[in-house]
Amino acid sequence: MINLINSIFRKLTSPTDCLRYPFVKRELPEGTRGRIDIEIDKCTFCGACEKRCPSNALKVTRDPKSWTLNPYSCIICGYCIEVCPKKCIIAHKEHYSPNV
Amino acid sequence: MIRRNTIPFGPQHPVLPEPIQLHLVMENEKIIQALPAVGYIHRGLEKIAEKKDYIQDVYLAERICGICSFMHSQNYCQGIEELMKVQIPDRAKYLRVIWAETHRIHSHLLILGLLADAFGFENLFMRLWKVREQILNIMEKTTGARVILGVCAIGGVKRDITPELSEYILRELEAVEKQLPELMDSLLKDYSVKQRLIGVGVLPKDKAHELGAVGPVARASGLRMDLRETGYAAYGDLDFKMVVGEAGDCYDRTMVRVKELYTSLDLIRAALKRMPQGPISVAVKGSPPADEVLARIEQPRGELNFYIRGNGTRNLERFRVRTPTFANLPALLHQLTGCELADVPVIAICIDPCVSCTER
Amino acid sequence: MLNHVSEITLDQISTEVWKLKQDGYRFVTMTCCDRGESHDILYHFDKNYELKHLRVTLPRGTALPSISSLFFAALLVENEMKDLMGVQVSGMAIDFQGRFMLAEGSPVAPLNKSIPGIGIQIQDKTPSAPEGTVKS
Amino acid sequence: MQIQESLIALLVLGPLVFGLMMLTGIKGILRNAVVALAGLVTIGAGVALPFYSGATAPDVGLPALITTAGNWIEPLVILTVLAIGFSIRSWPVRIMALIQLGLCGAGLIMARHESVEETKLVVDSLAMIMVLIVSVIGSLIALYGIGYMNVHEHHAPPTAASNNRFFFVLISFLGLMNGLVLVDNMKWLSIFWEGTTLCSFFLIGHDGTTEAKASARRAITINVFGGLAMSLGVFLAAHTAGSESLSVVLTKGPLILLPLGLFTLATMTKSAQLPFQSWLLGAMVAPTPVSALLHSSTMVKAGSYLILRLAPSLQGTPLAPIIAIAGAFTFVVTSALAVGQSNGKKVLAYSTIANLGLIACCAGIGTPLAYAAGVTILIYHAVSKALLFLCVGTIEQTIGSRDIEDMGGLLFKMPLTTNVAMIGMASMMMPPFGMLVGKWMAIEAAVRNPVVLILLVLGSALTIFFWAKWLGRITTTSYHETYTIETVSPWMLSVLALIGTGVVAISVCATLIYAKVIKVISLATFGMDTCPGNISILDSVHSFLGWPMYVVFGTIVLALLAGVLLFKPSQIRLPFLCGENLDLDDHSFTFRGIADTPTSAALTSYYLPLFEESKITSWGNPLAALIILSLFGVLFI
Amino acid sequence: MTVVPKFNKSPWVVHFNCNSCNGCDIEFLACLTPLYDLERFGILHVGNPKHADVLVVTGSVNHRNARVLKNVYDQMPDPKVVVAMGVCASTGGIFADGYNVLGGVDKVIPVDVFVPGCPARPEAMIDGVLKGAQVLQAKHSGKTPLAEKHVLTRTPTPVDAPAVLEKGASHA
Amino acid sequence: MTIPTTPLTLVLAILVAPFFGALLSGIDRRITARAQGRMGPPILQPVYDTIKLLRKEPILLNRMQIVYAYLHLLFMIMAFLMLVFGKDSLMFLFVFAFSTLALVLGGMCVRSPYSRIGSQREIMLMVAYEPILILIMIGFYMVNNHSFLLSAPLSAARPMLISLPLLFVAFLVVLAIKLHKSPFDIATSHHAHQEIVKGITIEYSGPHLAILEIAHFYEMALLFCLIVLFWASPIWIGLLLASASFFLMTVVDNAFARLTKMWIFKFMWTSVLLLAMTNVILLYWVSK
Ligand code: SF4
Ligand code: SF4
Ligand code: SF4
Ligand code: SF4
Ligand code: SF4
Ligand code: SF4
Ligand code: SF4
Ligand code: SF4
Repeated sequence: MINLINSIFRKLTSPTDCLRYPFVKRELPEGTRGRIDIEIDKCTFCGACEKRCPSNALKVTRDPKSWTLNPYSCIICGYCIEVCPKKCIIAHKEHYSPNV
Repeated sequence: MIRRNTIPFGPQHPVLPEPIQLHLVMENEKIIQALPAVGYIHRGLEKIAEKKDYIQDVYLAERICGICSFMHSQNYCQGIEELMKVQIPDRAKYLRVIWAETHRIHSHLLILGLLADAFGFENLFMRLWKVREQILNIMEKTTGARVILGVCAIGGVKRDITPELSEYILRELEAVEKQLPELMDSLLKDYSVKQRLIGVGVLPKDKAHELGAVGPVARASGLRMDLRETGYAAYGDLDFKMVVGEAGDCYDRTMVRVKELYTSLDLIRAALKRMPQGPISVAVKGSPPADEVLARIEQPRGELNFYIRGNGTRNLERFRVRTPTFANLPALLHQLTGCELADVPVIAICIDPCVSCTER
Repeated sequence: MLNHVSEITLDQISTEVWKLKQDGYRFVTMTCCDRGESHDILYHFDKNYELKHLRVTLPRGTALPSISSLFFAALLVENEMKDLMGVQVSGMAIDFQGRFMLAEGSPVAPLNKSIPGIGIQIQDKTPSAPEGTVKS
Repeated sequence: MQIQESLIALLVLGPLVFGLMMLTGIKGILRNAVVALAGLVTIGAGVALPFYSGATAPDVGLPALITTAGNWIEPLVILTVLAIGFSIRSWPVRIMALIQLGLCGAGLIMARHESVEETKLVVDSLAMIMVLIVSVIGSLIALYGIGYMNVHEHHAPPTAASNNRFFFVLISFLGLMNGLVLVDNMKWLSIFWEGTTLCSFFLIGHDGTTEAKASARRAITINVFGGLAMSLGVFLAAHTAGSESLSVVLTKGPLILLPLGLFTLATMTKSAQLPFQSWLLGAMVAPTPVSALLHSSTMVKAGSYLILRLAPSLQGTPLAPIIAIAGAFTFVVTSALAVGQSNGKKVLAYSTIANLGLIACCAGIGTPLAYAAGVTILIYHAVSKALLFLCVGTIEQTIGSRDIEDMGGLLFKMPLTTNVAMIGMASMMMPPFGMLVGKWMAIEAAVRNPVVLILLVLGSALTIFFWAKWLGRITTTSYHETYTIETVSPWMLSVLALIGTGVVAISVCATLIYAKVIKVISLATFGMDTCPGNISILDSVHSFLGWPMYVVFGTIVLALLAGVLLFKPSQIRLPFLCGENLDLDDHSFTFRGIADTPTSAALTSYYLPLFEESKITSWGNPLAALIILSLFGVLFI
Repeated sequence: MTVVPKFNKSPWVVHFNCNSCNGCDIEFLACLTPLYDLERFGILHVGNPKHADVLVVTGSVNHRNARVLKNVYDQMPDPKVVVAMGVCASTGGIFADGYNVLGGVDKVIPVDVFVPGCPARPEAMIDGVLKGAQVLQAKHSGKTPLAEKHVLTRTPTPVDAPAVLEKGASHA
Repeated sequence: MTIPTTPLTLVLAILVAPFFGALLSGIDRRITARAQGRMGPPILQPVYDTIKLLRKEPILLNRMQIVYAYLHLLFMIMAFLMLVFGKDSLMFLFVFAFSTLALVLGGMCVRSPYSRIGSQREIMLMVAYEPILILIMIGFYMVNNHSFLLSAPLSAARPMLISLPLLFVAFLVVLAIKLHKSPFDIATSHHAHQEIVKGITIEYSGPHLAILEIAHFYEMALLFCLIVLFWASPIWIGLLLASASFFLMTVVDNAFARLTKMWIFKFMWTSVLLLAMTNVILLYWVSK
């Protein structure tokens, strides 16, 4: 107890540990998997990503050519990135942002 | 004259972030009988696993539970590797140990923090979780995610730990270890904490064995039982001392976890030091044969069992998950009987319950 | 690859389990597997990290005797089997009446396979019919 | 003068006469009418008495014949006791009665030579207050009894004695009590004392069940023991002081320590102080009017009355502090006992004993303030406790249980009775009701004696515990219940309403009662000269009884208004049951439990094992006995 | 430095875990701890629906917890806001085709904010709760439309295609 | 020195007290947060909370709840005024106790198990600390020439603390209970959510909960003033003492686990009571 009281006073006199998130943004490490996106012009619409996505978050159509991601299904596993033959799917560092 | 009181404890109850109902029958506040009602978090994961292919199942297995998610994927991959007779590179084994042990640390810190919250020690809870964030930083930096890592794959692992990262890890571990003694003293030596833990929820050794308790719960009761001793992954090459208690009360369970924090820290350091160079994965071709396997590893909460049965296709025939909490539930019911209502949260948290993996 | 699997019959269960208990084995868990005509029931036991398994082939419609009086811990997994596989278990210490894992509205015995030849049809997310497996 | 005497005659003899009419075997409406008449007459006489006598009425002299008559009536009464001793085959009663008979004889022989003293009636304020309590509250209980016993007749056990005999005893009881408080002659005091014992014996045994019989037997054994102490005290006092007049004897102070001790012992048995409490608890088996009567206005109050009478003489004797401690000890132990009870009547019983202990304690402390506190408690307790017993009786007749835990939702089932009961409970513990004022004065008075102080302080904390539990229970309501109209006999209902109003009224008039009665009595008893701080302390009581009192009442009214005005039925939601609520129409709080089965949640109040009856009495009674022994021990030091 | 728009100053939160794998749960708990400290915004984790303004749900809905979720929601006093944390709560996520999974939280109760991610990062959760607080503030005055789940569609048009999500994904 | 009871002071006291209490509670939350390494809410957060609650939909279980909530508040205000204007101390305690009792009854009058558990526990706490409070008043009485008036300590020559050191310590324990601080936070606190969710207040919501909050602000102000009485002249020492005590409470809260009700009961009726009794008996002995 005594040592905790000690450390309580230490905490009281030192700056907070808080990251102050919305005001200050954290430096995210390299390789962080955030939101998934595509460099659409490289894509061949082969559909490999759609087939492998464990969460059925992707929809690829050849005609018309479109690649659709449902961020509310994507589990950010990165499997699509691995399987894409063109390596055109990318994971941004920052997270998907909630909508209203 | 004393009468029976009946109350539901859960599913929406702040002390249990997970939905489970304990049906408590009490005399005044003394528990006479406790029964669990589960199923609030049953997703039918075993069936989903049969529908997805066996590689997608790695991601599914990770989401059996988010706390020691890595170990679920590790156990699943080890099971499939055994089934398909794949030999993975040594470096991958060491990497698996490193991530598994960081997971153990984060899980133990988490539960110790929740335990502190359960007996109303908010300060300690906050401080422990603050330390835990540093462990999460290690995971984020090495794998790209904070809790569900997604680095384990059939045939090895997906990411490597470079020498720079290794140094970073050692530095962080150092910082974590520096903060621990003060907090651990509060957990183990503080008068008020001891009042709440010692002699509470006693599980004698023979009862623990009979009820099939596993993990820290079993070890705190004096059972020597830690699957890491069987030497899966790289544990065979690494030394560690199993922590056992004797009284089998909440205090001993806490003590076991506290000491295991240090064991895990040492294991990570040793693994980082002795990790051989080489590839981190091998390519795996084909599908799991029509055979069955029971894969087991030691999770933070105890022994995890996956029964995996293939049928020669990319889909599994049967995937069954028996998690440590499932094994510890009967022991929990035994401990709850006769305790005070005030001790219910403490005892419940002390078995480190994870309902989501229990119900899948 | 399970080692040490002994195939036993239905009526040997309690004696075999009792023997293992006397030998100081710990009950690990049970696994049930739908094999079409029958259910495969596996009992897993452990002693000093050595696993021992008992396998019982349970024809459909046959009740499995509970071992919860020998190992109380088996109670949970037996109730779960009853819910998810539709296996009838007799003599459980506490019977959750098919409401252990599943609730009103859940499908019946969802972990069984849909094998058309045998006539077991498992539908996803259908409102529940009364207890038991659906047989045509 | 004439009027005063006839009023007194009406008060003492009237009930006896009406009682005897019962024995003629009248039935039905006629019987009810006679009981009602007896009650009303007694009430009238009781209320009229103070108006005609004023605060300081002169004593009323009685012819010497009465004194002589007393000499012969006393053995008669004792013989009755002896007869009972034989009929219930109780050796202790027989032996004690025989000893008493011996004493009687000895007294007669010794008194031969002396001239016959005049018997007088002392009509001072204390006596007047008692008369008021006995005749008003007691009669009201009798009126209530009319309605109650009609129902009781139907489902009482076949062994029960006839209701006529019941009312005979009940009504006569009032006369005896009036006599007891007014009479100054110790012989007569003894007679009335034994008379109340006999009455209570018959009333407790009324139902004739094994349990009732056992209780009656216990009651008479203990009370005859008290009667013996009384006789012995009277005998010794008379011979030490050379007079049979209590007022004369009491002026003798230290000379009569042993008789004083014996008198104290007698009061303790009568007011069921530890370790003699068991008879009063046993008395619970009797029909409710009996319990109400025994607890509020008669019987146990005889003990309190006598100890207050003795208080001035006790002052300065070594007995006083011990009596204070014994009283405080009873207070704290019985309060603890009440905490462990879920039987409503038992809670009431223990609370009665606790308050009687408090009165005894005040008498022991013996300062003007303490005395005033004692009298305050005496008055307010009688009214509130009568009310509560009658309420519990009514509730029991309706729901068939006297268990507190069965009383949830009563507010809807029997709104009137429950509201009245709530007032009664509030009046036992909350500001601004009189009981709290009394307790407060007692604590302020006890401040000079740390041991008594701590006991009182602990006791009053425990008091909160059991009242709060009960009050919380009866105000518990579910979310979709509706009011029902209760069907209770008009006799009972009107008496409840009357006493309920009375409780509020005497609390509202607390200032007046205090200034006009209590303070006056206290000052008259002790005189101004006892100590200088007296007056200022007594006056400081006004500081509370003034405006805060009305603010408190205003506050309560405001809160009730808020409840009426701010409540909209549309805002009602289900209680928190961890999300598993089921909205069934059975008024219970049901949740989906194991295997989805609807389960009823239940939470009763706590009756902690710490406060178990057997546990507490096992050390409380011996300790109390020890304290009483020390009462006599000090006489020899 | 982002300027946080006007939000309710005291949104008390009750958290209910439906079918969550704990990943989102522990991340939400982490939001209360020193590094993220939700109490800065007056947010208290109250644990009791009757005191709460914001219901944070993690995990998808199954047959048994749906009724609990409904009860919890019903016991909250108006105005109230529901925040669905993680993809499970939004759509069912990886478990969406499980036999016991009904789908996202919006199958049972109206949802005001969806927070994607598996698990959603604490930062995303803070964003989500603050958005919830904004909605709460708006609800004090009048009704606001419920949230919709936008998908990100990319088509190979030469110039940068307008993506539906772009507005929402503001931190890019 | 007493504050005269004029309409102006009356209104002032009624208006200022809750803000003062809210401020105290805001500071408390802030310090708690800082002790844990967090930033914590704005100081005025309790005010925001209360305003928000007042604007919410009032839901409840039955009518009695409202009555008890208002009784709680009104009696609390009354107790506070009795303290400020120096009325009789024992009566003040009774009114204060009844205020808490109204809260307890409010928790008991609903058919909700958690609420009832909270109430039962709160009664046990009351039974545990009431004697101590009474003894403190007795201590005041003895030091102040046999005056039970709460205004007496204000004009006393010697600060109460010097004669009543042990009683002050006992009072600090009571303070911890009244402020729902660890290790005593078993009944009402929002910190006791681990066992009984919110205890007594669980079934209150919206404006009715706000009433309880406001009452609690009064209670804080009341307790603060009570500490000031221990060192009333010069009054700034008293204010300092009170602030220090409140700060101490926050620290203690952060350094303890919650203990169980029986432990508290035993602790209060043995150690703390003994402490208080010792002080009273010493006074008694000295005055003889
Ligand atoms: S990251 Fe995983 S879930 Fe998301 S789109 Fe890619 S494969 Fe699907
Ligand atoms: S796998 Fe790659 S190339 Fe194929 S559709 Fe997906 S993104 Fe396009
Ligand atoms: S054992 Fe529990 S904590 Fe570990 S992964 Fe499984 S569910 Fe999570
Ligand atoms: S036991 Fe752990 S994982 Fe499970 S709910 Fe509690 S905190 Fe979350
Ligand atoms: S319930 Fe009442 S009326 Fe009926 S027999 Fe019993 S005492 Fe008499
Ligand atoms: S003035 Fe003082 S000494 Fe006299 S009775 Fe009162 S308290 Fe006792
Ligand atoms: S969204 Fe992902 S992390 Fe969150 S509960 Fe679902 S599976 Fe777990
Ligand atoms: S109960 Fe726990 S989370 Fe809630 S406010 Fe208190 S300490 Fe914080």
